Amino acid sequence: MSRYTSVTDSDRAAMLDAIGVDSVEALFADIPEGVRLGRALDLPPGAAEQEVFAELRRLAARNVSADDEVSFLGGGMYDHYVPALVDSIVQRSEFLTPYTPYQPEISQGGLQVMFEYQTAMSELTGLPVSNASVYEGPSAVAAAGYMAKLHNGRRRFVVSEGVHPHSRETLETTAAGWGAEIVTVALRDGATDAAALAEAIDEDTSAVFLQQPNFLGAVEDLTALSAPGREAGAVVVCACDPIALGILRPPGECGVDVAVGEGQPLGNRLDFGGPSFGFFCAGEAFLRKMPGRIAGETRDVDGKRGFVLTLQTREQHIRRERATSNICTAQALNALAGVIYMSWLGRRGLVELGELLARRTAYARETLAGLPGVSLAHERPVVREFALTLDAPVAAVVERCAAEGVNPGLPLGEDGLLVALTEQRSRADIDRLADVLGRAVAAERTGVATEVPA
Amino acid sequence: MSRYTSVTDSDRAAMLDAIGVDSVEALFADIPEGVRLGRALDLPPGAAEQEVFAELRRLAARNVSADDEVSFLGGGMYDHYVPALVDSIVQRSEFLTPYTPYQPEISQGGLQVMFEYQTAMSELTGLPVSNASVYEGPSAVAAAGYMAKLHNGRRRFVVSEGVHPHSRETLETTAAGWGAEIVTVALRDGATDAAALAEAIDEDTSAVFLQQPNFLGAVEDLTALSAPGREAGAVVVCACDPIALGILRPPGECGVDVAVGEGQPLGNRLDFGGPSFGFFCAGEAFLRKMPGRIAGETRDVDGKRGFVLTLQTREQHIRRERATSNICTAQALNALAGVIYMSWLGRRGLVELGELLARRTAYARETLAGLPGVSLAHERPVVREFALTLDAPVAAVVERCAAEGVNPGLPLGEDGLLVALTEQRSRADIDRLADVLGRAVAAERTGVATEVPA
Amino acid sequence: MSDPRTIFEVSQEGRRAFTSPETDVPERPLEELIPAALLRDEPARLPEVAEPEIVRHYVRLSNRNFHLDEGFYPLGSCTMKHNPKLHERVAALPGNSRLHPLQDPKRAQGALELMWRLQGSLAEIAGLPHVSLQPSAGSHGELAGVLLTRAYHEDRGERRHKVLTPDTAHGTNPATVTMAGYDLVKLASNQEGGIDLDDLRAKADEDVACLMLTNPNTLGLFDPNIEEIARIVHDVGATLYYDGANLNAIVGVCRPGDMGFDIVHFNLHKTFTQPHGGGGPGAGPIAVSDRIEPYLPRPQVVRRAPQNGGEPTFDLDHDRPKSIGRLRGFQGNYGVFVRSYAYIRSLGAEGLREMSETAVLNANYLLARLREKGVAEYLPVAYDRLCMHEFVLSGAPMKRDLKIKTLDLAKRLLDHGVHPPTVYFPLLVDEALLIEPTETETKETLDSFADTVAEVLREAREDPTIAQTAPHTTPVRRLDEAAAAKRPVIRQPL
Amino acid sequence: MSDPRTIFEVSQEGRRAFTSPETDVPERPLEELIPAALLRDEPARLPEVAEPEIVRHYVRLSNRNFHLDEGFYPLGSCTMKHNPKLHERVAALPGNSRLHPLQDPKRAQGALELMWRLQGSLAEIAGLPHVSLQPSAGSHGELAGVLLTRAYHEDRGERRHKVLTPDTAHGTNPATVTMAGYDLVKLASNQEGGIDLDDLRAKADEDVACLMLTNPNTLGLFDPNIEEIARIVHDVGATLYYDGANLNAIVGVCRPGDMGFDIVHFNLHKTFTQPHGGGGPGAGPIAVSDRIEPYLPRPQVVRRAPQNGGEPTFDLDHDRPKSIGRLRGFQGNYGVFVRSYAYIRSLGAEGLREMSETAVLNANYLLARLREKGVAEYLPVAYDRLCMHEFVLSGAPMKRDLKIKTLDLAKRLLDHGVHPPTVYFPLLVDEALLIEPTETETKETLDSFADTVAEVLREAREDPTIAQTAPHTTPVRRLDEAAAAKRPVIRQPL
Ligand SMILES: Cc1ncc(COP(=O)(O)O)c(C=O)c1O
Ligand SMILES: Cc1ncc(COP(=O)(O)O)c(C=O)c1O
Repeated sequence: MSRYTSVTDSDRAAMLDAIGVDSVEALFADIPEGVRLGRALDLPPGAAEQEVFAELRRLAARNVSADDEVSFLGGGMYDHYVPALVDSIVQRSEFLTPYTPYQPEISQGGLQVMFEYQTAMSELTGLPVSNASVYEGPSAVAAAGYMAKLHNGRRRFVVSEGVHPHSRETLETTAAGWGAEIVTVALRDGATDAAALAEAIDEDTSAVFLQQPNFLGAVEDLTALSAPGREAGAVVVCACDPIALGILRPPGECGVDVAVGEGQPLGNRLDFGGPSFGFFCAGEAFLRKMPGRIAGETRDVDGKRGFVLTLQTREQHIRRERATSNICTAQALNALAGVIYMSWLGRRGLVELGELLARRTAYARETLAGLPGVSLAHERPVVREFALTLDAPVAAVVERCAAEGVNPGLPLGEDGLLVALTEQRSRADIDRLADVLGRAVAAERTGVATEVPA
Repeated sequence: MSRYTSVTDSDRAAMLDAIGVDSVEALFADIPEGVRLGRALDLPPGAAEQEVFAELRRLAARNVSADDEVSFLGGGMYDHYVPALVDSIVQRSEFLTPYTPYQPEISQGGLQVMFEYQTAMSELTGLPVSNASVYEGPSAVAAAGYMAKLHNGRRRFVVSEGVHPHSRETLETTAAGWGAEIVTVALRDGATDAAALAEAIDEDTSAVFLQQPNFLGAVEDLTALSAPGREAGAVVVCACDPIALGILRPPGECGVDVAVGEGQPLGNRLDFGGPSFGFFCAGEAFLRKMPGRIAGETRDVDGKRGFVLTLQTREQHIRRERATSNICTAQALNALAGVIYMSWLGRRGLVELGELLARRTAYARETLAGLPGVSLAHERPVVREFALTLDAPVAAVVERCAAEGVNPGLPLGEDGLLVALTEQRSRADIDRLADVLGRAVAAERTGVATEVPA
Repeated sequence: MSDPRTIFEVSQEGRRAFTSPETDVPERPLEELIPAALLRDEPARLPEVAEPEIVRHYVRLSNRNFHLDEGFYPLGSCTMKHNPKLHERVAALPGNSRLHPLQDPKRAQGALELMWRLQGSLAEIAGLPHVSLQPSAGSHGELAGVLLTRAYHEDRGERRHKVLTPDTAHGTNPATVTMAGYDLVKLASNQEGGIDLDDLRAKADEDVACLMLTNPNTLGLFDPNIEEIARIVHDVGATLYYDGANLNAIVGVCRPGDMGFDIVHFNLHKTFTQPHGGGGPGAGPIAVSDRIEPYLPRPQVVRRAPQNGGEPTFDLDHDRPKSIGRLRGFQGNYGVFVRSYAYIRSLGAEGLREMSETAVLNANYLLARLREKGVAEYLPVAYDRLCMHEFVLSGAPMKRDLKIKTLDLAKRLLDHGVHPPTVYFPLLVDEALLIEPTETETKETLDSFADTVAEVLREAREDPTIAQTAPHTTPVRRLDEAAAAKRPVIRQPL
Repeated sequence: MSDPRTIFEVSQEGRRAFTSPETDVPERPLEELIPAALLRDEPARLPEVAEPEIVRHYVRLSNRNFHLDEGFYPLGSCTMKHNPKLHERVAALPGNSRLHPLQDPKRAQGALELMWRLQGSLAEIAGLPHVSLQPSAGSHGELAGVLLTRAYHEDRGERRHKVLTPDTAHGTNPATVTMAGYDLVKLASNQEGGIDLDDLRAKADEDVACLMLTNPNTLGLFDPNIEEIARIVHDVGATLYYDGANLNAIVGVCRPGDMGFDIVHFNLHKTFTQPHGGGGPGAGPIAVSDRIEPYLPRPQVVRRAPQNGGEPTFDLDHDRPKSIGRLRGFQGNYGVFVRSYAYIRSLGAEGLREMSETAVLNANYLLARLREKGVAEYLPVAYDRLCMHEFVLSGAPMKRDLKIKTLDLAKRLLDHGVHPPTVYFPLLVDEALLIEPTETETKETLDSFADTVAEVLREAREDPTIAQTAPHTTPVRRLDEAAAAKRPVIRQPL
């Protein structure tokens, strides 16, 4: 008996007796001899709770977390402060332990949360329809591709190089399933080349993929970039940083049909990449083609307001092979964290946060660009992330900074660096970065034969 | 408006209007000019949640916690593993945020917890009556002294030197209130000198105070030590380590009238000394003289089982100056952690834990006593804590150990060391202690002029 | 809901949640280590339950509690304000929660600095220079205060045996007086609900050691004669003690020290939002004037001047010859200090004043709102003045005209999902209801409470039996407290 | 309970919970930094609420959910076993929860080692040597599996367009087949609830890429012909895919790899107790055989041999030329991996087998118990054999004789405080009830569930309308799902 099971020896005896067999073995009679394991699994023996905790503490201690260094890493996930009320609510058994709400009468909490979440995401993206969450960012981009295929039956995707590499690769992986062709459009001066994009789009184009701000942090002119796709009858998809949408013109106002993205910046932990949630919003036209769950408002037999899962063509339903998606378990708890976080920020807080980020980022960008051997990879407007070009091997520079407890950002190729900010990086932190990065670049640039710290 | 208040400007206007005054100032009209502060408090301005969190993280990081060193500190609080389920239950708003259960119909959760707690403590101590908690250990000892005075009207306390110094001092502080005389009985070979104790007790003696195991870790012969006090009509009080009671003969079976103690070892965090809880158990004779709250079982008007606070002579009650104690807010949440922890350990776990501690302690005691310059302060049987005598200045020895990440225990005087174990200190940790302590003592003993690390 | 079983009734022999770490040392028989005579014959009969059922048991029990995160909790004198979730996070930081109380101060600098800073903030708020954080709750602070008074007088060779408290005092005051070995002398209240100055003058003599006061008092009224009261008390050489339970009304507006109080206790679990935990933990730090300082409990947290130009260091000062000594083990309820310090840092000077202003605004608004709803006819305010952070209604007319007692009203409120106010306290008001909304409630919540009270009265006009037999929708209904006290069942027979 | 308001309805202009950190850099107007044309004209209308009301809102909402820590949750196919509280603690360790996914592997060695160890444990449990942790849930694992099959065949120059699934398959299987660009071919079941071998032989041809199977299947039955099935599938060069949703029945007893499966997905949120969170998160790692390995998603967690005698190191291997590529961003749902790893370490080899044995014991006991209670007359078991970890009852006789449908029974169970089983699935059983008690439930809980079902049937004999109109005691009663779908209101109008 483990600490999680309760069948005592006397329980077992009574239970076998009621079943009418004389051993637990007998219950597995259907399993052919040939496929039985016939030995114990080759795994370590079980351990006490405190021993398991100690082992996991030791492992976790071998990671350099955002607590252990001043980190400017971004590239899709950002180290925003998660307010304590998010944890305390999300950890309640009432939200943590139920299954997907198949019985709405006893799941109104979770269902109303979905409805509130959908409303908030719809506000953020400026699009009327939101689902209740998909897995995460890049697979949301891929899901948008599949929805476009269902929508217009075409098999050609035009993708800006400004879309996160993980998203582009995920799109390719899944598009391979239905054999779609993928055309990539390069960036010009850090932003999507509008002319080249228009060039690439034709009447076979199923969808156009953009990102706002793009992978290099540049704010794209979505209105301009959406136009050719719409004219060609393609679905215009844009992956967005939800925090940036606090101050940027929402995609729904720019001619974008489908806005998706990584929800982690909205009150979710870094967790080394997951679990977080992906958001998926679209225009009315896509209402019945959306992947994943959607909660809808209705009334009960007494006329009381209530919420249910609606527009489902999934799982235990007929015509299952015609489902618009196979997604079942999604990321409800992470989406809950998202809507709590958005309520915490509130109407004005979201703007204040965006403004603070834009200003600190402007300060950081100017300060760093002023360092010898450091220049801007592009001069496009940015919100909270920007790309630099170093006159030194970035890998070595990063190692030098790490040795001083600073993570300067994400290396791009041989000499690029993607620097991201959150409200947790103060001016003092930025100045610290400037100091450390400046010395690191200087050292690597002049190629002084100093040992690169491992 | 702070993030915890909701009165907007328009709310305020409407509210003042309803009240019929034109400013918030006006509401404070009763306060005479002469006593008004008339300036802002000289305190720093408020800060964002993330800023407060960052500041407290910085402060906390300047403490060397039981996570940061291998610690053998005891002396009243012990670094036992607190299972995760304790935290997750204690942190539920339902337990965390209510007041004392003045309205039993909507407080059955807290009241039943008290009833279960009282049952568990009564089992542990072998005494029929337990209250629902007092502040903590030493003040529980003092409270027992006051109850003894109410019980027999005498004013003389005989206290074994084996009682924790904090308890003895707290008893003195409060006894000063009603002017009781305190006689201290010395230890012999680490345990209470039975003859001297009998000597010291007379017919004016109100109470006799013992501790099990005593401050030096020695298991006392409670049965023998209780006898003289009982014969003299004194109240026999014993402070106990609740974990040790898992294997030791319960005080109630040894002629002890009142068993009190520090509840921290039962599922409570170290918290630099509090909050924890004090337990207070006694014989039937004291039922109506107990300090603090007691929950009792009863029925509601429909005959349903329920629980209420009972036997109250406190607070909003008549004859208030005749209350048996002034305690009001106690330590309900910590007692909850205690009863959850006891349920987690369970009938057999409590014994297994005690046996594990006794065996590891025996191993540690022998190992350390084998080190050159280290000897046993006494050879009495012990459960989980024991005293050593060093042939070196203990302060310097502790500093040397600390420099190697080991906290060898609590210094006693110039050359004594009190070493405590919990299930979190493995044999490997003990061997590490032996190595570090051995070298430290050797260095300080031979008086080698090596710098003592600060 | 069916009668819930206790954890002992859930227990089944052989089940367990605990897995013991392996015995990595010689498995010697216990009797070899400890004489059998000193060992238990039988294990304590603790429950035997696996983790899943322990969790379910206590989660289900928890749902039988009403709590602050669920609804309005205007329990007078208890300051049931919101408990910020941040505080649980900072208290749980390993550097705090895993710090041993006997750690060498050298290696607990962060904790000692936090305590030192909290002492400073509380001193500024109280207007008294010296603070001890040691007392574990308000009553513990009261005891400390009276013992300090005794030490102060004895040090001056004075023997005094009386302590004065007004008839509005909270029950812990008189209880404390007795515990500290003094005789209690009660003071009458005047028409305005303050201290009757003549009665005070009459009773204030050389035998009086201390006057214990709450200001605003438990009627929610600020005593405008406070300066005169202080003069009278000090003229006879007694100390003036401030029961800080009602401090939430005046932070940043006025200070006990400036009113002439010598000793103040704080309830960190009220004004400074330590969660109540269903009856604790709390903390009851005290602030005192210079003349009381020498007697403060041991040890004190002190800051030591920087040695050789370094940082200042923090330490525990045990060397206090005139100290009354310890009131408890270790350094007090540190975990509570962390929460309250975080709260003070979050609000700052301005936020703290706004806290009190809003608390008073909310109370006066609720009072006005109840009047508007015509509640005053049956529940008149005891003293018809502006109140501070709380106010008292009398249920006497309601009892007379509607045949429902204050208790009935309280019980009927339970059916409406709000926690009733404090009832039958303070004692000098007949059928009293003491209502404290706190600053963290919204106008909408106050409005709906007023509506609810009005609705209960309306209902009672039609049919008083509904309230008389309330509550009807709670997990249990009215309980037989008399039987519980007559034949106490205070533990489970096993 | 009155209709709950949404957080948007609680909102009041001007309120806030967020305090911005001070702007410590030049306050340049936003338009200077970003062209006005690219900026919002109006702020997004998020709610305006202070912390206390946000907390109350979501705490109250939470109480409108039934959950696993409250009561029995025998939702078939979902493995609603207890979620150990330890797992939340270890997942929250800053070294885990605060680790950025793009941290250099050199500085994420603990996380990579944990993932590597988890891969090894899952491989041993599946009996297949290679594991990718990337898929985010079961269906995502299915998609990975079918895409791997495609890559495998294409690499061999084969073009296949059919995928077989039995009529008992879960809905995600066919949906996956379509998404991956294959044609679905359904297989019939035989009398014993297993695959009809003749139908399989008839349909298994060179166009078949894969057979997706659950074993035990969604009837809770282990298909004894599994070896023959594998032979048939492999003979036509197709892959055999194992839907791991029902793995909880057989861990340590037998392994998909040993049955002949090429690809397996795990539902860590079922068998390995990641809490469901009301619809996620989960994780759907896959294990594969040697021939499938080259195509596994990128990147893979690998262990590098110790350099110059040091410790081995862990890394992310992106250099996999034949890989199908990424299925998502970063390294998968790491937080879920931490919990499942802790679970495997807690139970160990023996505990894991005991887990499955107890799951099967509990299911068979509950089935027997229901029979004892005479439930079988109205709710006969669909296939009268020993079951594995779950079993299916048919409500057809109940519907015919008692006039209450399976749905009515389910809704009536809500009034008794238990979560109903999965209903109307699997599709091939009329009025199906799929019941999975899991191993963490006690005998007492199973007994009382059997009593409750018997009681509902007894009640229906007397008065079917009670069940037909159930639930009666829930926060809301039966909801109009048709209206919701016809005139969808899926966001709040603001
Ligand atoms: C006016 C007053 N004084 C003193 C106390 C006692 O405080 P504590 O419960 O913290 O001991 C209270 C608490 O209810 C109170 O309201
Ligand atoms: C048999 C079966 N297969 C697949 C799935 C899909 O798994 P997930 O919800 O993790 O995508 C489920 C989940 O309900 C299932 O029961």
